[in-house]
Amino acid sequence: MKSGILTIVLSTGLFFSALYLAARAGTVHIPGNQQDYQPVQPIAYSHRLHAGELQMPCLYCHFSAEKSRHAGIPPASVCMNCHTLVTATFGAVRAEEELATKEQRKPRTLVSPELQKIYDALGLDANRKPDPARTMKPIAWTRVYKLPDFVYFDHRAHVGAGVICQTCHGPVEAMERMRQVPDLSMGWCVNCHRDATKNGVAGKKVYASIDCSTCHY
Amino acid sequence: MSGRVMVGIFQNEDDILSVTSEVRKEGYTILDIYAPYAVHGLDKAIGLQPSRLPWVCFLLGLIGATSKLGFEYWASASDWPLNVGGKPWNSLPAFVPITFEVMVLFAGISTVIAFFIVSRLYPGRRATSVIPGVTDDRFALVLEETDAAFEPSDVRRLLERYGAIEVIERTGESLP
Amino acid sequence: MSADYKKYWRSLEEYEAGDALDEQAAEEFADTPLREGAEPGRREFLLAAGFTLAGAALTGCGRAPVEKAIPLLRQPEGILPGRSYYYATVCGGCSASCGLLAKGRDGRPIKLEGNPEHPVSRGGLCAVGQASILGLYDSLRLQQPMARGKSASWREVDEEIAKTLDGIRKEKRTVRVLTQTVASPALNSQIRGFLKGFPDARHVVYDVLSASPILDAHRQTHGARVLPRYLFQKANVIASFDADFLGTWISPVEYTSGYSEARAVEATPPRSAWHVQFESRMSLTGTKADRRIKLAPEQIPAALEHLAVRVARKAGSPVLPAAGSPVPLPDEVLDELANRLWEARGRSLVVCGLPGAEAQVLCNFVNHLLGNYGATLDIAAPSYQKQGDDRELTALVDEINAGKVGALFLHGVNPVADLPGGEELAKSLARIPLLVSLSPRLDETSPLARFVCPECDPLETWGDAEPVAGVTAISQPAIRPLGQARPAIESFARWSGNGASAHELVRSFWQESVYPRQAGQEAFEAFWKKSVEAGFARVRPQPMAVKPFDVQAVKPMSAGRSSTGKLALVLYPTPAMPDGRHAYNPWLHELPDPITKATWDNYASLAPATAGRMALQDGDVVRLLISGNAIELPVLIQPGQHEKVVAVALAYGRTVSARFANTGPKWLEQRPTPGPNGMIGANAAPFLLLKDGSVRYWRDDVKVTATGKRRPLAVTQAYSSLTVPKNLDPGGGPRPIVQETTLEALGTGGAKHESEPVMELWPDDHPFTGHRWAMTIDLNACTGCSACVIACQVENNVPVTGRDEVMRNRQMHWIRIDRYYSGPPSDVEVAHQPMMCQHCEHAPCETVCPVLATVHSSEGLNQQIYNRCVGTRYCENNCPYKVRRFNWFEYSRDDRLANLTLNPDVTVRSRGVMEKCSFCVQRIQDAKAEAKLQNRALRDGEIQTACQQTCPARAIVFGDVNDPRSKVAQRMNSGRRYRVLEEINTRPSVGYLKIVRAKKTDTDKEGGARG
Amino acid sequence: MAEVQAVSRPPLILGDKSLTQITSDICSAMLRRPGALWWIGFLFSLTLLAIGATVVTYQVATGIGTWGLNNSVGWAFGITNFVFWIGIGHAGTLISAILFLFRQRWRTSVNRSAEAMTLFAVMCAGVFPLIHMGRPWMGYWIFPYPNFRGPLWMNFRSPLAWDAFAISTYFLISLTFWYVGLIPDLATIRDRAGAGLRRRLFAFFSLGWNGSFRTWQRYEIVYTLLAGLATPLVVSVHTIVSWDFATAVIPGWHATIFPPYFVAGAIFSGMAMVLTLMIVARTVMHLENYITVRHVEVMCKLVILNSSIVALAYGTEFFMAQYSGNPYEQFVFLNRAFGPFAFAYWTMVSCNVLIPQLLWFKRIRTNIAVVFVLSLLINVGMWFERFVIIVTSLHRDFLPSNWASYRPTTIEVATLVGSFGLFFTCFLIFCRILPMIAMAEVKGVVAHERAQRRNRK
Repeated sequence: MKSGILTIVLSTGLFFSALYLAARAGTVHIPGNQQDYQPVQPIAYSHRLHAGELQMPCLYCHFSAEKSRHAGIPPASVCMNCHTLVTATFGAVRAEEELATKEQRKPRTLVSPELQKIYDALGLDANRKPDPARTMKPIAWTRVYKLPDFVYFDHRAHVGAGVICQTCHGPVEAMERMRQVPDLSMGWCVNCHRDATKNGVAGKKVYASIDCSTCHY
Repeated sequence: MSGRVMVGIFQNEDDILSVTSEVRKEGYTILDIYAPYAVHGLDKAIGLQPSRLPWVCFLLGLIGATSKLGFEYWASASDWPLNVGGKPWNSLPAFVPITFEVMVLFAGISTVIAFFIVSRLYPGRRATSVIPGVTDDRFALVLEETDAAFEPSDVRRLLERYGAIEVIERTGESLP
Repeated sequence: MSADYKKYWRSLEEYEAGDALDEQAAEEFADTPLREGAEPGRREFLLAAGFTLAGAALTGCGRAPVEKAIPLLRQPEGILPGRSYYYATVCGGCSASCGLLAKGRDGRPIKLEGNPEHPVSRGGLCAVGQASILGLYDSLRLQQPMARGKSASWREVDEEIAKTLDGIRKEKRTVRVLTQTVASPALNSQIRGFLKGFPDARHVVYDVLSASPILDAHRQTHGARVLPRYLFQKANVIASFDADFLGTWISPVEYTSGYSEARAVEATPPRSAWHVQFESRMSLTGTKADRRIKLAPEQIPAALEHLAVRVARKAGSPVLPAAGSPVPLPDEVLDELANRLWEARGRSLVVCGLPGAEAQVLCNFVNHLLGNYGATLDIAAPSYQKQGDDRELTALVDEINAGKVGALFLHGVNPVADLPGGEELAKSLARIPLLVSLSPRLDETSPLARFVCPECDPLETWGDAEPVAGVTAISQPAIRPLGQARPAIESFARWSGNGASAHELVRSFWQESVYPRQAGQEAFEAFWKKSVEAGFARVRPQPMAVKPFDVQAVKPMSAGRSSTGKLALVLYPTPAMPDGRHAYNPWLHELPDPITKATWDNYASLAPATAGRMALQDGDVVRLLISGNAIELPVLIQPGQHEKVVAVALAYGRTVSARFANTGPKWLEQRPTPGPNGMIGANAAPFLLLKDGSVRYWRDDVKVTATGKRRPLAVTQAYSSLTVPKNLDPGGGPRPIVQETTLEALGTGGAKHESEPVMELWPDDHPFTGHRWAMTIDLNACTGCSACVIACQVENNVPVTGRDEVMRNRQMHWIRIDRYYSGPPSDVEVAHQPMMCQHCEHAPCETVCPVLATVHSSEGLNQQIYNRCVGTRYCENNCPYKVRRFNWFEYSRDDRLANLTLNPDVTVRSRGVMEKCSFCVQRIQDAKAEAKLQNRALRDGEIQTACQQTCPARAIVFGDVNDPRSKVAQRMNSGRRYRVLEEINTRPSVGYLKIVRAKKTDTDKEGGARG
Repeated sequence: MAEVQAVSRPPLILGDKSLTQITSDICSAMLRRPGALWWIGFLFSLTLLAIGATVVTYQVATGIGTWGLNNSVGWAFGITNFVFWIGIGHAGTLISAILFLFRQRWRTSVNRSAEAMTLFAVMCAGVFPLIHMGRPWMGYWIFPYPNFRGPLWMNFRSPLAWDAFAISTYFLISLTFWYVGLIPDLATIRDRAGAGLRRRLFAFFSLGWNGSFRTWQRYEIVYTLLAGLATPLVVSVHTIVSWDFATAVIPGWHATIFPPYFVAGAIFSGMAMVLTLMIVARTVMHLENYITVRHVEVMCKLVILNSSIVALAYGTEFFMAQYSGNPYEQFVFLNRAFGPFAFAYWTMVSCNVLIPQLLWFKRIRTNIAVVFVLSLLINVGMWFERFVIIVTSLHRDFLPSNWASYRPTTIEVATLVGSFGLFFTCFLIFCRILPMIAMAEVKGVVAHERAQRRNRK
């Protein structure tokens, strides 16, 4: 009779473990799967603001995506194209202007603490002019999308073929902080290639090879 | 199984064979016979139907083989056809060895599992031998005392005539 | 010091996982020259490098390691992370100064390729040139100047040198600069300027592989010390007297390219230059000769003299009525050669690599009689690739030994190791008051110097070159100096009181001296820019004071010493290690010698008969003794070598090779890479003879004694014949692996290839409808020089395995060159066959891989997927060509600086996976992506594999065989095309073009045409 | 007819044992405290196993380069050992399944041990394909399992993949077969053992077996079915192993004769190993009455048969090479006999063809000591057979430039030694904890013989 109880306990346990695993199947990652990785970045850069609200094209900053294998993280000099002038959020500037009019003084230049990090990195002084006394210090972003060393992904081939960035990177324009949307598994790549060959990309007929050496060499 | 049973214990293969035929001729219901080894001819004497386990074996082997062959074809020629050494997508001869192995594996394992199920053998099951000696050198014939026609003393005599070294009566609860 | 820049450069694209936390990484980067970034642009880019990823520690929780991406703060124009760029520059591997394209990626050069536009090297590059990139990333290169054996700053060193020089100037002591041939006119002029201020100063030039006799002979015959430019491409008959012009002689890449053109049997009109080689050992050039005549070293000059007499007779020249020495070979041979040369007057070429001006004068005489000057030899626009003067060297050595030199500057030379009498010289050098070495490494000589002022790697600095008159090249840096080494030109300028940078110096030299020679009308700025971009400029050659041939100079040879009957020692350079300056380079050490296939050693080569007589076998250590000098070397039996000769390679046994003590995987039964002396090989330079103003590369009367020791050689090819051993021979002749044909059989039309019957057992599910990559290799053009082996190694991140692994037959090269001998061992015919993955249509390897790690692509490639491989090695077993390479160990990637040569486009393979030739699929993919982006079809020739690109002989053609107009498709249709092991129906994608043997004119050679 | 023959033979089990005597003889062999001989053997085997485990750990940690393999010879010791052990295993299945189907009653004394031997041999064999991989930790890729790679399955055309399936199936079926055979005996021991852990364990594993005849009837059917499945299985396993070589293009491997040749060779070596083990076991475990000279003799006859088949295969190979007119093929066989590995070839021929001929003589067959020595020699010969096939074919194939030699490293030798350690350790433990002889089956045979004797009277 004892063994009978044991059997019941064990099988119940097994059943619930299976149930638990089945329920979590969607969220449990096999090792190496970094889906939903959303690290904190050294600068709280908002894609939602830039790509969403301001509707800046992706390729404005990630300009090497159509010319090189890597999309690249823009050099700080690209930020400075706008942020030489824009130093704080619109709201803050408006508030300061109102305050200044009220207090009848010249509005102060506001510098958002996040942008200050870029200026620091470039070694700029308070007037955002290069200061030889200050060292330039590159910004170490945390890489979100990362493929193993044995996989070669070529951005230019994809951008050239007309694949829009969101296909792989998800609704970046809605993300405050960058997040890895797909699981970046080989199956994800391969199935998209299959689909592209079958259905084309943006109405255009393409041939997306699924030969191994397309990505592995 | 709630009725009473009569157990005749024998020491000899020949005795159990002859007593079985005799008891069956007399019309008694043989509940079971316990033996230390598979006594040949006893199945006939006892009048057991041939087991259907060969069918299980055959069917599961067939299922194993066809599903494996189908899988191999699907995986190699349909799901992701890869050019392996210029061989055709459907390399049927090359699929045979694994198909065969899987067939044997399915057939073998499933037959044994089916055997365990129908014989109700499982780990931890309490052994319910009539006497411990049946796994050593004793043969036990278990008769069910079915109805009024069953006269224990007659049966006892019958059994003893065929060389039973001991005859015991029991309630069936302690039996499988 | 070295640690500093290592840290900096580590944070390039090839990040090292698990290394330093992100803060550290950021700090490291902050500490780079980026902050100096005054002038943005390419230079800044070179300082800072591109897309930067720094590894970081595991964050735990099963997540992959956090990886940092550090972009540039300011991005230079035109340079993108992940995109290669090319700068034209000049090869610093030897004084031949071939044109280079340095392929850069993310701020660092990763590969050198021949510059196809370059008029001298024409796109080829030799093994040494290919390997020289490792010199840049040599972690044992000196980072800082040294004073009296201790690190010092440039300021201290410069001040002290200036002070000492002042004293010398006042005391009117002698100042000498000893260099190898300085290819750079700017540096030459700088040295001249530096020496101008001293009363007794001279620039002495010598070459380890001396061409001094040729220059001397031209002084006698043409009144000017010039080295002719040899135009092999124009020759129809070539006679070489011990000149290994395809392997190591003067400018092998240029000559190989010309030679290949002269023997292009399918060109229109077809060319098939007839080549006779007189030599005593088996040289690379000898292996290609149509007629190879084996003579003892002292007999070769006699043969030349006899030829001269015959040619003179034909020309009706009375100068040379009879030869002094007896003729060492049958008359018919020389008669035939003389006839052929005479018939090809003006289209023939006689070259001579013999020591002593006497023989060279005769060679000039023959060329003169044949009217070759101005046709196949150019002395109006001569070569500057060798300028050494052995007479001056002799004088300098005497001066040094006599203690007369006050100051000696050494640049590019290592006299203690390279010259005979090195030990004595070392003692004398140590006594020189001011000895300054510019050596980038601590070799045998530089530790003796009071100051070591390391010069930069050629890839780090501005420079120039004029390999042949009229072709001036600019060498531009591909990276900022990694340490604090300083270009030689800057050093000499500094010591002359000029603080300009190398860039300024070279530029101003060009403005003053090169620009005026150019023909165009453009301004200097435009000329300079154009030249930098192209890598070279064609200008007017400097006028040469060449006089007409002076017949008076021709004299009968002084009676050569008659053969002593004893063994002669021949000292020679190998194509892999021609010069001890490269002894730091593991790639070159591991490169199998093109002929012996030995690696990681030099050895005493003996003819089979000689070895048999002395009861010596491969690997028996012998002692070579000449007048008190002795070295011990293992024996290597070399078929085709003269019986009276022991041949030993120079440039080995260098102290810099002691670094290889830790090369190779570490495990229980590992054997060390260096020899018993702690170095690679033994130095044979003490056997050289500096006599009569010339370096003699052979010595008679060497005593060879067996020591009873053994040192088996690391040879990559154990069996050298296509005929199996006699006792195991089932009959049927040699295996048809290398096929040959004759000129006659080939006819004139260039026969078309007959298509083979195709047999199919099963439905053909795999039509190759798009591209179909294929390769052809012209065995007739291939000289076996092995440049492709190194090119492939650099391109594809092939590791160095060390000597022990090679001995165990585990070398990793993706392309190997099989060398087969045929005929009797005394007089063998040689065939070279590059062998790499054949990308078979019916690949036996693919069928047997259980995990689909090797499958066929839709474009006909046999793909090897490293990350899928579990390492069963079944594919390797089933490969009939045995071209697969297995990572038996985690082959060392410890040297993080050397790791910067790693090609970021090719996976670095880990332990336990198979690898092999991929047809440079990374280049295919890159070209395809580029073409797609530009919305055009791929062009034929756009994709060049690394081996093809570097091949000086243009033996390799790669392309799309489905495109009927492609070169590869045309070559596949050649009547010479065959495939190796066609009969087992593997259907390789590599087609070989048969060797074309000239028609046999005599019967003493065995082994007729096959196939 | 068969009856008459059987009667005229000496009994299979000596000593006219009663059923209960059989039980106690066999049980006491395992219940007794082990003797010194057992301990010596066990400690020795354990040492070998420890050596093997150490070198395998070292090899996996350092790289397969610690084996003497090279670019031309990609397989040598490891795969030789693998084929050798698989071959050993085959005799066990032959005895338990094929002879069962042929109703060879003598098998009952040896089948349990032979089956155990099969299992342990397959375990030893299975280690090698795994550790010979460059990346053994990725070894599971050899099976098709759902994955996130597309999904990417596996190459069903590769003989190595067939191997993986064949060996796992073989192991599982052998294990099942062996276990099913054990159940009645486990129950016997359970009923003899007092309370305590032993009884609990045997009770657990005997699945509540009570000797019911209904179960016995199904049991017999299942046993016959398993025997029927195992018979083609055992043939298929070595056939597939031989396809590792036969489907390759390498001369010396690429031969259609391989499947029968390998199967015969496997049974040959396996029988030799059974002989070795049985002779040791009957002495060490005092089971002379159960494993009699007659058993040894019968097995010797099988050895001669298989030796002859193997000899025929050796000859055929040479003939086919000669007859093919293929110079590569011809060369390989000349190279085998007279090349650098001639010593291995002639060892193989001597041990496998010449020496077994002695067994034609009854005096030799019945001399246990001589048979023991012969069985060891045959094992050596059969090991060399695989070595010869693998190494001599690889080391000199098509392109002479690839020709290379092969020398085992100490690591490889120690791994082979370690596999013997694993095998004997397992076997000695098996001798101690499980009934070495199938009691239920022996009882059946004894009862049968007794009945025949009675009938004769």
